Amino acid sequence: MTPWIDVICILAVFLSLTLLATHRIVGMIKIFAVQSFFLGLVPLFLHGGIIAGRDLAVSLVTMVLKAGLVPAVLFWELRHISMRSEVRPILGLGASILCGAVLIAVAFWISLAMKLPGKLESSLVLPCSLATILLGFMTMVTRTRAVTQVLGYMVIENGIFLFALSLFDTMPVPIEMGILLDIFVAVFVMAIVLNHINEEFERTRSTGRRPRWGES
Amino acid sequence: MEKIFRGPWTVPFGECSLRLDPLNLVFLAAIVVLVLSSAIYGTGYLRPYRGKKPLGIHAFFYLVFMAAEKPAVRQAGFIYLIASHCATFFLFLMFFLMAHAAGSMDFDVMARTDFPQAVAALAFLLALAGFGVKAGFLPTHIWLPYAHPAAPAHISALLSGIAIKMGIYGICRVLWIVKTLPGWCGYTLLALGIVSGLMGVLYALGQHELKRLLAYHSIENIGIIAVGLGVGLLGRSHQVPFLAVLGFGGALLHVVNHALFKGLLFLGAGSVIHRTHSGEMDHLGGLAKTMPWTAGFFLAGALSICGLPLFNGFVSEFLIYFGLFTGLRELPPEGVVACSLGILSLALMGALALACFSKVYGIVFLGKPRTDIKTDGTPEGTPFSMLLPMAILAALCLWIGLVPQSVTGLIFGGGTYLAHTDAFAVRLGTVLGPLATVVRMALLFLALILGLVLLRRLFLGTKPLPVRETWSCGFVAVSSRIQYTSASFARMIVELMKNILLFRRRGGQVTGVFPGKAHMKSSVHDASEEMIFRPGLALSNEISKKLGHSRIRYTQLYLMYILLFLVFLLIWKLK
Amino acid sequence: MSLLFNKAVTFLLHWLVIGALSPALFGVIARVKAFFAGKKGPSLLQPYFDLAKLFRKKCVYSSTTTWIFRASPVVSLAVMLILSLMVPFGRFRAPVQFPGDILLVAYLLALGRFFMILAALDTGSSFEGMGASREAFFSCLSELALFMNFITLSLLSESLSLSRMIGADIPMSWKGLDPVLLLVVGSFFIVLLAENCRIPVDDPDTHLELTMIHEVMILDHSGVDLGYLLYASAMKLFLFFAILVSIIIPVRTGHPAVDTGIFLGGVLAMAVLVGIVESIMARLRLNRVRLLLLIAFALAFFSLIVTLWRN
Amino acid sequence: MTLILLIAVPLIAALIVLLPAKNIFRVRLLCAVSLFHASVVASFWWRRPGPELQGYFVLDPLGLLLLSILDLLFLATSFFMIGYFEREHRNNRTFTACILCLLSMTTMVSVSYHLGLMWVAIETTTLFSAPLISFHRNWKSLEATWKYLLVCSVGIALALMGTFFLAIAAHETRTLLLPAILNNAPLLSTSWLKLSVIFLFVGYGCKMGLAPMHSWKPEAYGQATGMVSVLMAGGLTQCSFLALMRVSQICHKTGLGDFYGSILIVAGVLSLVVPAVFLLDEKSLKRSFAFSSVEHVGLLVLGLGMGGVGVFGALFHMINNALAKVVMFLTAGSLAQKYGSSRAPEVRGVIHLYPVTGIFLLVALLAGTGMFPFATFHSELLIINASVISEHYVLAGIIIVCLAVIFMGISRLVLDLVYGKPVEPAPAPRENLFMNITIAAAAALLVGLGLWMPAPLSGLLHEAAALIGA
Repeated sequence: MTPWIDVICILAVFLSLTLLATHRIVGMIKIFAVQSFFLGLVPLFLHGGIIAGRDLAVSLVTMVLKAGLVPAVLFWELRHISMRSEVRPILGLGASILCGAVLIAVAFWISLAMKLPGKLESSLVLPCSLATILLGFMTMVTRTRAVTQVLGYMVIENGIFLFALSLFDTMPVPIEMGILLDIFVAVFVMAIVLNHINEEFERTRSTGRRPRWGES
Repeated sequence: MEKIFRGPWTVPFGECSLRLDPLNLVFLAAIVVLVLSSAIYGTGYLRPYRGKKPLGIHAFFYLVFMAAEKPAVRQAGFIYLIASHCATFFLFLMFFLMAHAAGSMDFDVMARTDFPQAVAALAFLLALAGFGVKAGFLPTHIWLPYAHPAAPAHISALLSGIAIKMGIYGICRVLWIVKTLPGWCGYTLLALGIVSGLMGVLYALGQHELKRLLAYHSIENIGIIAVGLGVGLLGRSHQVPFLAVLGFGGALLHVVNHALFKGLLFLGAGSVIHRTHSGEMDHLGGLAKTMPWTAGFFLAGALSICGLPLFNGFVSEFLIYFGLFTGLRELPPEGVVACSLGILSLALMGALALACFSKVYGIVFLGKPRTDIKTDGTPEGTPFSMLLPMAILAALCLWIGLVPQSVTGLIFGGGTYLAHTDAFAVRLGTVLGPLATVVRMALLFLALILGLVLLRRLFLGTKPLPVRETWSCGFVAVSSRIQYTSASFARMIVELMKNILLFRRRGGQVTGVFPGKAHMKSSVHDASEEMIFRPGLALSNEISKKLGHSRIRYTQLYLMYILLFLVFLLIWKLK
Repeated sequence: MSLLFNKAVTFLLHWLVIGALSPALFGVIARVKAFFAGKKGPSLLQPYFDLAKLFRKKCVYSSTTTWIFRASPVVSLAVMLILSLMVPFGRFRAPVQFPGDILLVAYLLALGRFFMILAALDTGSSFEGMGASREAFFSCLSELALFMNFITLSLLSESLSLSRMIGADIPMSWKGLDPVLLLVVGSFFIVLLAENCRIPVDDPDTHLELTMIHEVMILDHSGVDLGYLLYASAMKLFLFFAILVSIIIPVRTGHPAVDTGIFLGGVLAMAVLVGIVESIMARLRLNRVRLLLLIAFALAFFSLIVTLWRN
Repeated sequence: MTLILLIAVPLIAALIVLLPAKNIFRVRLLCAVSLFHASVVASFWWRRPGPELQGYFVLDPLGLLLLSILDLLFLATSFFMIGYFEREHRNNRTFTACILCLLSMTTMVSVSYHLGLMWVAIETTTLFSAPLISFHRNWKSLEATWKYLLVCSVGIALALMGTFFLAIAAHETRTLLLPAILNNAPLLSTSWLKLSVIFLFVGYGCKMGLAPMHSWKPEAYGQATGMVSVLMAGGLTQCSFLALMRVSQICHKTGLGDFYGSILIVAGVLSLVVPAVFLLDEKSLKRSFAFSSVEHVGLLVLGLGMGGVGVFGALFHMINNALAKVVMFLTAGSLAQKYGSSRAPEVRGVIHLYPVTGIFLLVALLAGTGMFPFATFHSELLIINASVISEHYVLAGIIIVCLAVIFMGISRLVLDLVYGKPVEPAPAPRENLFMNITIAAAAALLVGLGLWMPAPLSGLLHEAAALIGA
């Protein structure tokens, strides 16, 4: 089943790059949801087509959380913010893709030296997850809106998730669940903080004092 | 001679032990005398201030700067704070360096170690940097003229007499521990001493405030001490033990002497300020009439600090000169050049110090009062508790000047200890003999003075002599304001050196046939303060302000730093 | 006991020589100057009469002065008397000589100067303050030149004692008319003129000029005090002449009378020389004096460089 | 069961705190819990508990050291809070609950012997500390919270990645339990381990506030109340330092000591240079103390990186750093409460209005910049000594210069605040006894450590240093 995983890996990187180059927030959330959905499929291909109950559970939890709940929270958040589109990214389209390409190259170059201990399904997992992480990072760096930064963070998490799947058998379940829970709570807390910021933002704007908040 | 006390105490570095050896004996002697006299003085001096803030405690922590009103004083204090902070760490770096090379943190073990040249040189430089700040070497001396005047007189005496000597003590200790110093160290120390001494006395000459002037003289005397140490070090590194003992001994004696006469001078200045509430020399004058005792003691201090015969300053300078002249004969050519420079600068320091103290004494104590000095009208006005310490110190100055044999044991003990040589191998007789003759000549001199006074009495008879006004060449409308002031007295020397001294003069131009009122202001500024430290501080402000403005607080930027660092590490470490 | 007695005798002998002969130098100089001016001039003994007159007079003191003012003539004279013990007078070797006596010489001179300056300031007169200031300034420069000469001499004679420096080894150094010694002599001569307030630097005959140095400082002294001061300055001149003569005329025949004669002749010649200089030169402007002293310093410096280079 | 109890009790208390109650009750409960916690931990100095939960929870000397430090911090904070909430009338439900959760989670960090579990605990501390920063609920504190959350989350994500890499490297052992990894050190794959070390370092370094990952610090500490800053600067950063020390343990066993050491030294030097540059023109007391915290964590990693005496120095510095932070941030907190600000133009001449606080400020300056007789001085010297011993002479020079510049920056500000011309503030609240006693006690402890090193402490430090291979 390795080819499927390879395809998903490449798809993940590609989607991250697209996300990096997209300017509309709604579009970015959608791309993220698609990426998460594909990643949710990975556990199903892990053991050569044999789908265990545990695989299915992980796959479902991932899809529900990442492809469903998180985008929903973000959309909900977006509804509270009047502006729907990114005002202006720090880097333009061309430069973003160029930087992204460089980061992908770095990720692959680093992976050259790394020899996986033979039990990983695909040799593309490490470079692709690294690239996804770096691209997510890049998204955070180049975007000026808080929501887009959360999105970037989620892309990083997706990269990590992709890699974590390769360790699926090594890690005991409680830890794994703790990790997933943590990530969810992180996003949740971020959402709450964002909400507070928003309220504060509206309040201060109604009093006429516009706060200096990055660019947003 | 050597005693060690060990305490049952663990500090984070090991245990705590105290020791007594010939070196700290010398410093202890100075400390005990000066602390005692200052304590007595303080009881009288602080009486009018009772109930106010205890400034003295502040002074001990040098925080006196910070409480000051003037921004310049605070800035100097700030510079000192920074410098001494650096100094502390330099010293510890030096200590660790030596400990690392010696394999132990015990001074005794270190002293037995033969350090590699590089370590020795580095330790020496660190010691100079570290202790130099405390001692007030140029160019890190700038805190000193602010700090010492700010404190009450007896504290100033302690600061000047003892606190800065701790820096000298530290250097001595390092010289003792590190036996294998390279040859250039002696030259460095000598050069540092020459520069500090000359600049110190030149700056002093340009001052108008009594205690500030005295503070600059501390820098000069530290310079003389450093010249002595440099000579000693030259002697040690060229294997001329006699020279080494002379240099170190002279320097140590000057440490003691300086504590005595500078203490005396500060106490005297304190009495003047106590009485007149002013330390501005150009406001004072004629105090010898109203405060005869203080004037007398101050004169003793002035004679001592100028290194004139009969007083202690001459003895220590004699030893250092003797060392330098000996160096002319026994050192290699570069040493001869260094010694010649040393002699010349000592001579110049002596002449300038003489000019400076004739100015101080003449302006403050002689002539007529330049302004209405508010005094309470009592004959002396200085309480006995303030006079007694001055008397003690003056007596000690005279004692060492007339009976130097009483301290040579102590001094040369310290000198041989520092020189790491055997006392018997040294031709001490060749210097003790002349010293004895000097003393005999001094006594003869006193006898001659007595004789001439008697002769004069014989000529003049006992009838009271006529007293008139000073003859002012026919000019009748004489006011006391017309007298020479401290600024005008020093003007010729200061103008000759104006490129070094940053001499500034404003106004003073008289124009027209019937000139109106004119105003003139002249002042001397510290070059290292004005040209190095203040601009440096301003520059650092400027830079950090620029950085502060360009400091963008965007999260994106924060994240980018992390990304860059991560990528940097990945590329650096995994290549 | 007899040693002490011997010592006392030599001391007294030295004092006798300097005490008896020094005032005559002023007489000689005055006569030379009179000769150049085409006048007859005072008697050679005139300074002795002046001194005698002054010693018979009472003093007048300013109400501003303190004991310092009274002490300074005494100190000055005492300093000169002590100094005279450390300078060889030709055949008469210095009764006191020890390594490092040059330091005592220099610092005793400084002591005398210190009291002179203080006495001047003590009067509260701005004229005297002016003189004091100049004295302090010029002595800085002349002391520098003096010490530089000492270093050179010390290097040449490998000694620390004045008697050795200008005594025994000098003849050796003169072989082939040593340029170093020439420089030293030149420099020392300028120092001599400055220290003794002779003409290009200072004019001892005027009292009322704003440009004078030493003489203005003793404006307020009178009677016995003035006598002491005059006597002291005569001795100072004699001592400087003695030192210079010892350097210039290194002839040692070993015959007491001849040696003494040569020495006294030398001192006399020096006095004549000073008289000639005073006759043919005008007093320099004040800021040129600085230059003159710096020339002395430069000469001494040059001689030191040459000496160091030879070593 | 004691370790689990230590983790559970504060959690239960946090639940109780969530019930409606008076502010003061919550603070008292917090005091009680931290007292209980501290006394249990104190008993560990005599008898250390055995492994619990199949070896997931073990208290080794490093953990005990951290746990003791944490207890000092929580004790100080909770006592300070008694004074603080006498005047602060905002509801402290979330606040105390979060602090209690923090206590629980930091305890878990110090006792967890499983690297994954440790990661979970550290991540949780981030989440619980975020609401603490935004206690004041104004625009700026929310902004600071946001930045803190974002940067630390990124860091924690990287640390997670590092943990995964470590798991790959340790695939032979099939577990991330520390003893298992250490015992099978030769089996670890070096190249994966290197990758893992880099990611772990950057990740936990973010949490620790090492330059260049420090940027959240001035924001967060500048906005948080003094007590929260204490917990974060003294507690949370040092929890991450424990993680770095665990990595160091592994690296030491696998011969990657130099590899890791060089990274630590680079970051340490950066963490000294950055505050040195930025402190010169800092006008806010809290922000400048935050930069000082960057400097101190820099010193910690420098000591760890240089090894030998440096490790001992770093461990000692952990205690001193925590105590200094107590003095610094609590003073800043009490000042901020009095003046409503901690910036230079608004606050001046403190010594004239509040002599005690003024003196505390000076003490904080001296303690924070490592002046004798405060123990920070000794630990800084130990670290410099370590650089001399390991013959990094240039490094020693850099450290000294940076320390001097930092001292210059902080002292300029503090002296301005203390001695400047006093401003007339709004009706002056009097000094608070609880607050002052807390600060004074911490300062006294710091001086005490500077003058006397108790034998048990020295023993523990040596034992702990031995674990890292010093």
